Amino acid sequence: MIGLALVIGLPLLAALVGLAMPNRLRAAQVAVGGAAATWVVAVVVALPRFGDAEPVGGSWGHAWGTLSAPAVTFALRADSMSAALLLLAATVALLVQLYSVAYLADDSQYRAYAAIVSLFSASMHAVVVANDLFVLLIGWEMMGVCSYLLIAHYWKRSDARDGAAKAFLMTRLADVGLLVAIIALGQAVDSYRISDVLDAVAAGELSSAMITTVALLMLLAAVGKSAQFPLHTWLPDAMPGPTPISALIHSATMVAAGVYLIARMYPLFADSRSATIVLGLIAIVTMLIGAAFALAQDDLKRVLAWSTVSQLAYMFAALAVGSVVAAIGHLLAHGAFKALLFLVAGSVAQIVRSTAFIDMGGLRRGLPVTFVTGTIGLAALAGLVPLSGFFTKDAILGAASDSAHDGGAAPSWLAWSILVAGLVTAVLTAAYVTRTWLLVYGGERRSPFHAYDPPSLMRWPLIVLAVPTVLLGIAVLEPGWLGGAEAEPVHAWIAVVSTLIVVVVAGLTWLVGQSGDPAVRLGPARPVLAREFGVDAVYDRFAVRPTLDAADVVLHADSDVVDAYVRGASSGTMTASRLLRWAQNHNVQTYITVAVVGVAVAAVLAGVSAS
Amino acid sequence: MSPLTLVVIAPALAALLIWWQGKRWSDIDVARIGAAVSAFSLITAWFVWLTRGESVVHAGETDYEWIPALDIHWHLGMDGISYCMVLLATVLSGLCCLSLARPPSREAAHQPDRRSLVVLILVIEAASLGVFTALDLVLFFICFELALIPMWFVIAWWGDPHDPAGRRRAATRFLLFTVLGSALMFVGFIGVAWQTGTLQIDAITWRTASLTGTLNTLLAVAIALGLAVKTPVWPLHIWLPDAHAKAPTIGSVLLAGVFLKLGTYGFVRILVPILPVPAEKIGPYLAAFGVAGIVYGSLACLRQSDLKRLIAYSSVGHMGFVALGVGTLTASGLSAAVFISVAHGLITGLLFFVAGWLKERSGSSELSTLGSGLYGRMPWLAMAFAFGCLASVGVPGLAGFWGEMLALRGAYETGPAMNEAGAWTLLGIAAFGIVLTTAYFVGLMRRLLHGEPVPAVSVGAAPATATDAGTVETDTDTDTEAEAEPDLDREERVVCIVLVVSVVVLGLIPGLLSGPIAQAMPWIIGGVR
Amino acid sequence: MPLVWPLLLSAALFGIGVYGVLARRNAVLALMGVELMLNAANVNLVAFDVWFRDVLVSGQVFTLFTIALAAAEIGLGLAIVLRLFRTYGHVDVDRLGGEP
Amino acid sequence: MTTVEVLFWLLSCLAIGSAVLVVTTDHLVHAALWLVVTLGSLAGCFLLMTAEFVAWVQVLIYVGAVVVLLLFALMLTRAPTAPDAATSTRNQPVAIFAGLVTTAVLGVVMVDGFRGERIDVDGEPAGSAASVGDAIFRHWVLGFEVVSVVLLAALVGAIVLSRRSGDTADEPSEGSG
Amino acid sequence: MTLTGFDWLALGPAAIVAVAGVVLLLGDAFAGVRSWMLGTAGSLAALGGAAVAAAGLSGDGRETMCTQLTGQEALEFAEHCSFVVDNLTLGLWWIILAGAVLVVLMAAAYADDASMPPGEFHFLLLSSVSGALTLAASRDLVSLVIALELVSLPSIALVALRRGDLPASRSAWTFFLASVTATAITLMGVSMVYGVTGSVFFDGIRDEVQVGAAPETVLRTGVILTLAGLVFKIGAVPFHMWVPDTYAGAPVPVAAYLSVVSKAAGIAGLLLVLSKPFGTLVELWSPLVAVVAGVTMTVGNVAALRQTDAIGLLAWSSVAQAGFVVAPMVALAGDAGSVDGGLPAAVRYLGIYALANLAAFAVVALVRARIGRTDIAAFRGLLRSDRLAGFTLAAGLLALAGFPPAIIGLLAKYIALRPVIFYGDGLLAVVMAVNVMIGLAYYLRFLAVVIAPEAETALQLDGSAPDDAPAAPTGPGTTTRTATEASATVIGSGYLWLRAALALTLAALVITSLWPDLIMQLLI
Repeated sequence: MIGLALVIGLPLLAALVGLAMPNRLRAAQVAVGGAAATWVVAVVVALPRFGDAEPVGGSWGHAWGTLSAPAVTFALRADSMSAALLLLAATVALLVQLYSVAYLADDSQYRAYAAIVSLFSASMHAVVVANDLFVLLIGWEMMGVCSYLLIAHYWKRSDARDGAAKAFLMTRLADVGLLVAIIALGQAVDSYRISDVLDAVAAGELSSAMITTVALLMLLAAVGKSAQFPLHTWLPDAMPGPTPISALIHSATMVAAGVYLIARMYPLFADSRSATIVLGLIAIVTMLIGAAFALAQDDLKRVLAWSTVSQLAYMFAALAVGSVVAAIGHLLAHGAFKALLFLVAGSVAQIVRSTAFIDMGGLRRGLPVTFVTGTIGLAALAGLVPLSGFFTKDAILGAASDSAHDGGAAPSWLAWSILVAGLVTAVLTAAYVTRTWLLVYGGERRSPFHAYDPPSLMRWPLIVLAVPTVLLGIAVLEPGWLGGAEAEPVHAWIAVVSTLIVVVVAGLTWLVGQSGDPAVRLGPARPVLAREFGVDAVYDRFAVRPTLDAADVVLHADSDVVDAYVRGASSGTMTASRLLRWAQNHNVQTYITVAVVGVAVAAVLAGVSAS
Repeated sequence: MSPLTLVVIAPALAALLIWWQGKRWSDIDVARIGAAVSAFSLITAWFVWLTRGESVVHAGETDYEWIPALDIHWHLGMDGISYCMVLLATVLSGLCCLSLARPPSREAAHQPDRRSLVVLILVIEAASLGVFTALDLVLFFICFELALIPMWFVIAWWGDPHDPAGRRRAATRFLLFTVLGSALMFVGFIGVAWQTGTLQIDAITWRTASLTGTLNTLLAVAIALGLAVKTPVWPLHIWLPDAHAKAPTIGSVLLAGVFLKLGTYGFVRILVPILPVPAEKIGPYLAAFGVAGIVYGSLACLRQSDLKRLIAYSSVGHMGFVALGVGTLTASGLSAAVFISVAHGLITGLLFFVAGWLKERSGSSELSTLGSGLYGRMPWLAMAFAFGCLASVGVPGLAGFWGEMLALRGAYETGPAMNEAGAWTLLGIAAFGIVLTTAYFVGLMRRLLHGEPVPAVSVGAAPATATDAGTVETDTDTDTEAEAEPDLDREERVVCIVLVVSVVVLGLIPGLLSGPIAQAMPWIIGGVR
Repeated sequence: MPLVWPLLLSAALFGIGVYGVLARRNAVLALMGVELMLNAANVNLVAFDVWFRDVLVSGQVFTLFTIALAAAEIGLGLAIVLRLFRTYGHVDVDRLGGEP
Repeated sequence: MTTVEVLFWLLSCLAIGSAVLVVTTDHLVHAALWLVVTLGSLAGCFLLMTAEFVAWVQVLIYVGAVVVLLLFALMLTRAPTAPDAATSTRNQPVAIFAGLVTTAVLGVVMVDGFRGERIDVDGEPAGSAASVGDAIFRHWVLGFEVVSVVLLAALVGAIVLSRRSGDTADEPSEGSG
Repeated sequence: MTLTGFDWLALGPAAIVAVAGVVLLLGDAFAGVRSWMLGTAGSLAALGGAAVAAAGLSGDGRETMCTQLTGQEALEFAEHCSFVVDNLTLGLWWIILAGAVLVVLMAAAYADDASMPPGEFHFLLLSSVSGALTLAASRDLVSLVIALELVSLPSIALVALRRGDLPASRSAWTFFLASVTATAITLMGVSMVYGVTGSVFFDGIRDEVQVGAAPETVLRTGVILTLAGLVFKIGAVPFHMWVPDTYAGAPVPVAAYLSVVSKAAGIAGLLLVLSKPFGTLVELWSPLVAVVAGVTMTVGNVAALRQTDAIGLLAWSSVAQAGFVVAPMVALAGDAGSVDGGLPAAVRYLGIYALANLAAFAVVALVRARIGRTDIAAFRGLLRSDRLAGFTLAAGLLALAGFPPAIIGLLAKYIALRPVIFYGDGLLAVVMAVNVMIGLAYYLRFLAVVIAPEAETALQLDGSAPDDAPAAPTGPGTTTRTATEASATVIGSGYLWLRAALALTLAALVITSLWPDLIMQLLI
């Protein structure tokens, strides 16, 4: 329990202390030191959890007082799955902190930056080890806040401003679903403990309607966080943030939290077929459009962002066909190689002072580390044997085919379509990966720059991340590593097919790429894809505009309707006052007339009331 | 003299003393004294709360027959809810005094002396403390009214120096609105006292079973109207934006942090306990108006062009959550009302402090003239403001969250007042309101904090042209007009830190509030079916 | 003699007096209207008293007092009218609005 | 119809008629004189109602004192002895209405209330000087005292007010003796 | 008749005051001592003596001036008394005497004003006061009407008393004609009531009415007409229009007198008539009272909104306040005596109103005496330039508005509201609530000017501290006063008395705000 608390507390402490540091050097030391300490604790806590070990956990009783039962408690819990994510998050966080020290060497706001990163990793850890839904929610939304602040790190740039606002608003919209779901669960189960909730689900205490509602609400939250269709548009726009942030938050950890949430709450989805179907459909759509968009982008980071979207969709698909193991496995592998890719992109961007393909090319020579690690990362993303990406993707497709053959959580038609979509996505992935490699490393330099390998603080993280990128697949092969879940080794025919796809498509793209950008072969489809189907325009037209118009209406109503009554009342009173002044004409006979008439009327009324 | 009486009258006595001392004390000393007295009240109240006996509902209860002829008592008592409110009032008043403990800004130069301002703050504090602890209806009402006229002077004299007529109009409108409401409320009180034969709130709560029927519903409506004007519940909010826009910094803070809470407190602590059954009748309407206020306020903020008006409308939205919570008449909902009141007091207090300082520096609160890129121009002020915005959005982990959560939960529970369909519809709309709130705050930060550091176009600072674009960090441009737009000074930082810390602490350990609230809840909703 | 006769007489006098007070321009004439009203009341009082044969003779005593009061009022009233005349140079009730 | 009733009838008509003239005549002095007629005929009515003492007091004070005062006032205020064209204000229509309404209301109420009641004017006089004087000093001392104060105050007030603004107050109190 | 038959203790207060008045007049006339101070001192002594005499009386209803029937008649007819001193009477007496004392002190401002004859002034004042005292104790319609006249006629003379004060004569005329007309109407009503019930004594009338006096229409009409004169005295609708004109022209102390003592007399009469003889006709006059109260307070407040002159503002406010005094009378009928009844409520409200109103008028008198102006602008910054006056005025206005820190004023509103609500007249209660708001609007406007930080030079008079108060106006004050010399009276030896009045009212307001029970116990 203490360890679990520490993985949250240490980064938090680092954030506060770092903010108070006088200069950036001290701040850097605090940030890195905190991350390192956290990493050590995380390792100590996590390693014993693998295999069939019992989950540890505990709670600090009603430390939060009774907000009128059910009580909200500071409850933490770690099983093999959370242990795995803990390791991933802690590792990437540590590496990114290291990397950032050099990357933001001349940034006047480094202190705030480092502190927010620490705060972020605290939040992420909280989400991972939470056993109380509110602990999870707090971490969940604090991640969103940190993401918002970090995307807006270069707050002078308009694209950064807009991207940050968009990201925060979209995720927040989704998070409301989580909040409502938590409230509903709490009332139904009379506890906010995740373990209690899952037990209740297992014991069948919840009505199926309740389960479906809650599952869909949680799915909404996950879709928002993981930038799945239809809330997928914020992730690419979040790229103006510092590249290390993209590596940490927008590829490895935060966006993966959506997957983790569903995996954590999986029993809910297992019991709700409709939720599963929605999940599957979202996954299919997202993985296809994500890969397709990635194919048509002209910006390295944007390509990576779209590929993240479609890879996350893979994980959703795995969950849809009921294989938590495959989902988590791919999550870890993707975390590793996508973080690597972003860090590489960061190094490249520092060299060419841009992230647009148009400024790159020919980056093979002069920077071996960046080149090699980048290539490895791309290969893993494409799913090339024997890199991690291959195995995890294979596990997902295998789970899909299993479920397609002998039923499962998802109806077989869904499983089939997931399988097909997965293969198609594999094709697209191979294509854009190859294209990216060509545009970055292949060909000749398209802009004058001096190629060099980054300083060691930035170099080592690349090397370190390359290791799991290569080896993680093997680890995933070890059955039962995620506690009891039986992970069948490689599915022969799928492995063959997908490998074939990769090789063939890559080869074709290579050939096409010899004569310039392969994307031109997309023909008329390219601009459409580049514009990402104009989803944003649709949202603007049907969501943003109406809201602003309503705002205008309200503003006018406030002054022209509500306020009108007030003004009317006061002016009316003043008019009456003027009338009374006018009646006061200094002629006593008028006064007496009024009096006599008044008395007469009263007398008459009295007489009338008598008879 | 019982400690609780001391808590209430200490600020008043200090005000008298300061006033008699006249010019013998410097303005700054006077402000410090005010802060110290508030701290004293705070600590005393805390002490009273800690030393309360077990199973005591009203800590430090003191009951003295003040006016036997009218059966009016000097009857004070502090239950959990009063406790929370007392803390809030003392903290904010103290900070207001503290923020005056520095040489006056360019704006305040020609204004009436600050000594009187401190005196008024202390009077307002004493009055609100009286409201929060009174257990006699007439005593409650006296304190309720006592705070009004000082506030009128605060707004009408220390308000917006550029618009004397406007600030006077705003002050008068605020006053007349509130007075009309409170007079109606008084009618309701007397009606209740007539039936129960007593003015003592706790004694009335034992006889609520008989308070039913149309008459009492009307009385409840009268009381609710009075409190709704103060809270304010849509559509009775119309006085709020003007008052906030024209009020001085501390005026806005006290208005949002203390005055509005008089209304919410009245709902939870007076209306529900003494008229539970009629309250169930008007609950749904209250909740509906509250939710309408949430959406209305948020929408109004989306297109608001004046910073202080914007924050004022955001208060309308937050108070909508309070109304929703009260309307549900569930333990969660009522706790929510209290929790939101405190959190909103701290957070909006912070926002108004910062906005006010911004206005004092740039001479206007029009967003169009405030420029952009505050991060670059006044980093500390900008950070404090960003924190306030995020907290106000209701990010979990900060104080603002728990209240909204509880309000939604109260709606989900569908207490005695509402049916599921209605309650859940309100819940849905309110949840949507959260998103709208996020929308306008994000928009505000995007417009004000981010972007090129363009200084405000105002009387003081010469309009500087937007210099070097690009992502490269340069603090040079902010240094140039450092004297035109100084960042937070020492007192201002202290104020910010106190508020920020309390918001974070309450966000991470809500038990600090929810414990006392839970202590009071049984007798609050004892009469509710 | 029917009781109604004196009562009707007083009613008529009262009405005439009211008219006099309200319509006469000259202050003194307005005063005369008041006198008529007072006398109307007197007629009533006497009539009822005689009708009752009141042992306390309340009606007639009251009438006497009223006559005395009327005298006092007239005295004071005329003094005021005199002041008015000195101030304004006229005693027209409806022209006192302006400044002297 | 007894002679008393006939006389009362005639006197009533005379009183009302002259009262009308009082409030309508364009000649200010005539108005005062018509007022004498009204009050005098009222005294007669009192007499017929056997309220002798009241009748005499009426003649004495009203006809004797009040009217004289009024005439003095008319003189002092330079009232034109010739007919004055506009003796009534623009308020006249309202006044007529008010007067008629008042009369009507009172008359209707009275008739409705006391129809058929009769005053006994044949027995021993109800208001002989002896009986009234006795009543005053047995039952109505308070009123009597207060009235005396009222008269004193009114007289002093009248004197003070009618004093010319210039002169200093030398002997204000011939009324207070 | 036998003088020994009277209870001189009961008659004491009224008699003392009346006799003292005559003595002052004679002393002034013959002894030739034309000193205002003497008049002030004498009047204060007389009023003090009256208070002492009254304090000696317990409110257990001493009766005197009773009918002296003998023999057979004594057996047939019940004995009635014209002069009764009970708790109600005593409560009203306290208000009247206190008000008179303050008015006398205020009037001292005219000490060195040759055009204000001291002897006559005090004589008229005292005789009017004695009338008010008598009225509060009278228990038959004859005494009531005559006492009413005794209150009115001298005060009419007072209005126009100051020589060379031209506008005063018009005010006096307005006041006079309205007053006598009202009296005539009242007399008509009394005669009708007498015709129906055959008695003029309250007890007698009540007994007759209870057994169902006929004809009812005459009775009802009579009651309405009888109330007219009293309504005129308190300046309620429809007899309210003379109030502003008269107050504007009258000397400020006299205006204060009219708005407090003379109004108190009217209230006393109304309370007596409604509660005692016509108590059982409640269904007749209760709605009427409600309407009059509501309309009066509304008209008064609304008209006051646009006033720019302090006296005009106070005049209209006194109209509005009359409405508030009348309001609780709707509940007179039922448990008239009990704490929740309308009787004590009306008296207490009247007392508090009198205090607050006199405070305000005293300050107005001071300012007018100094600079001869009473427009609201003349009060700018009074609190800074003259603390005592500023505070007195502020306290008075707050009390009139019914707002803390003048708690007593708020309690007054509470006292007035309670019977109305207990009686169940919710509509009137709401009207009162609204009027509290309208009233605050203009009281606050005035208050803001008084407390305003920047003081007009016109008011930079004698040192702002009360201790050197008697000092004659110096410095800029004199310069500004030359402009308005005509209307400004010279302040001299009377100044101290005036400040004493201020201090008294202020102290009373403060003490009663902290310890309201004091006044509550005193007034019933």
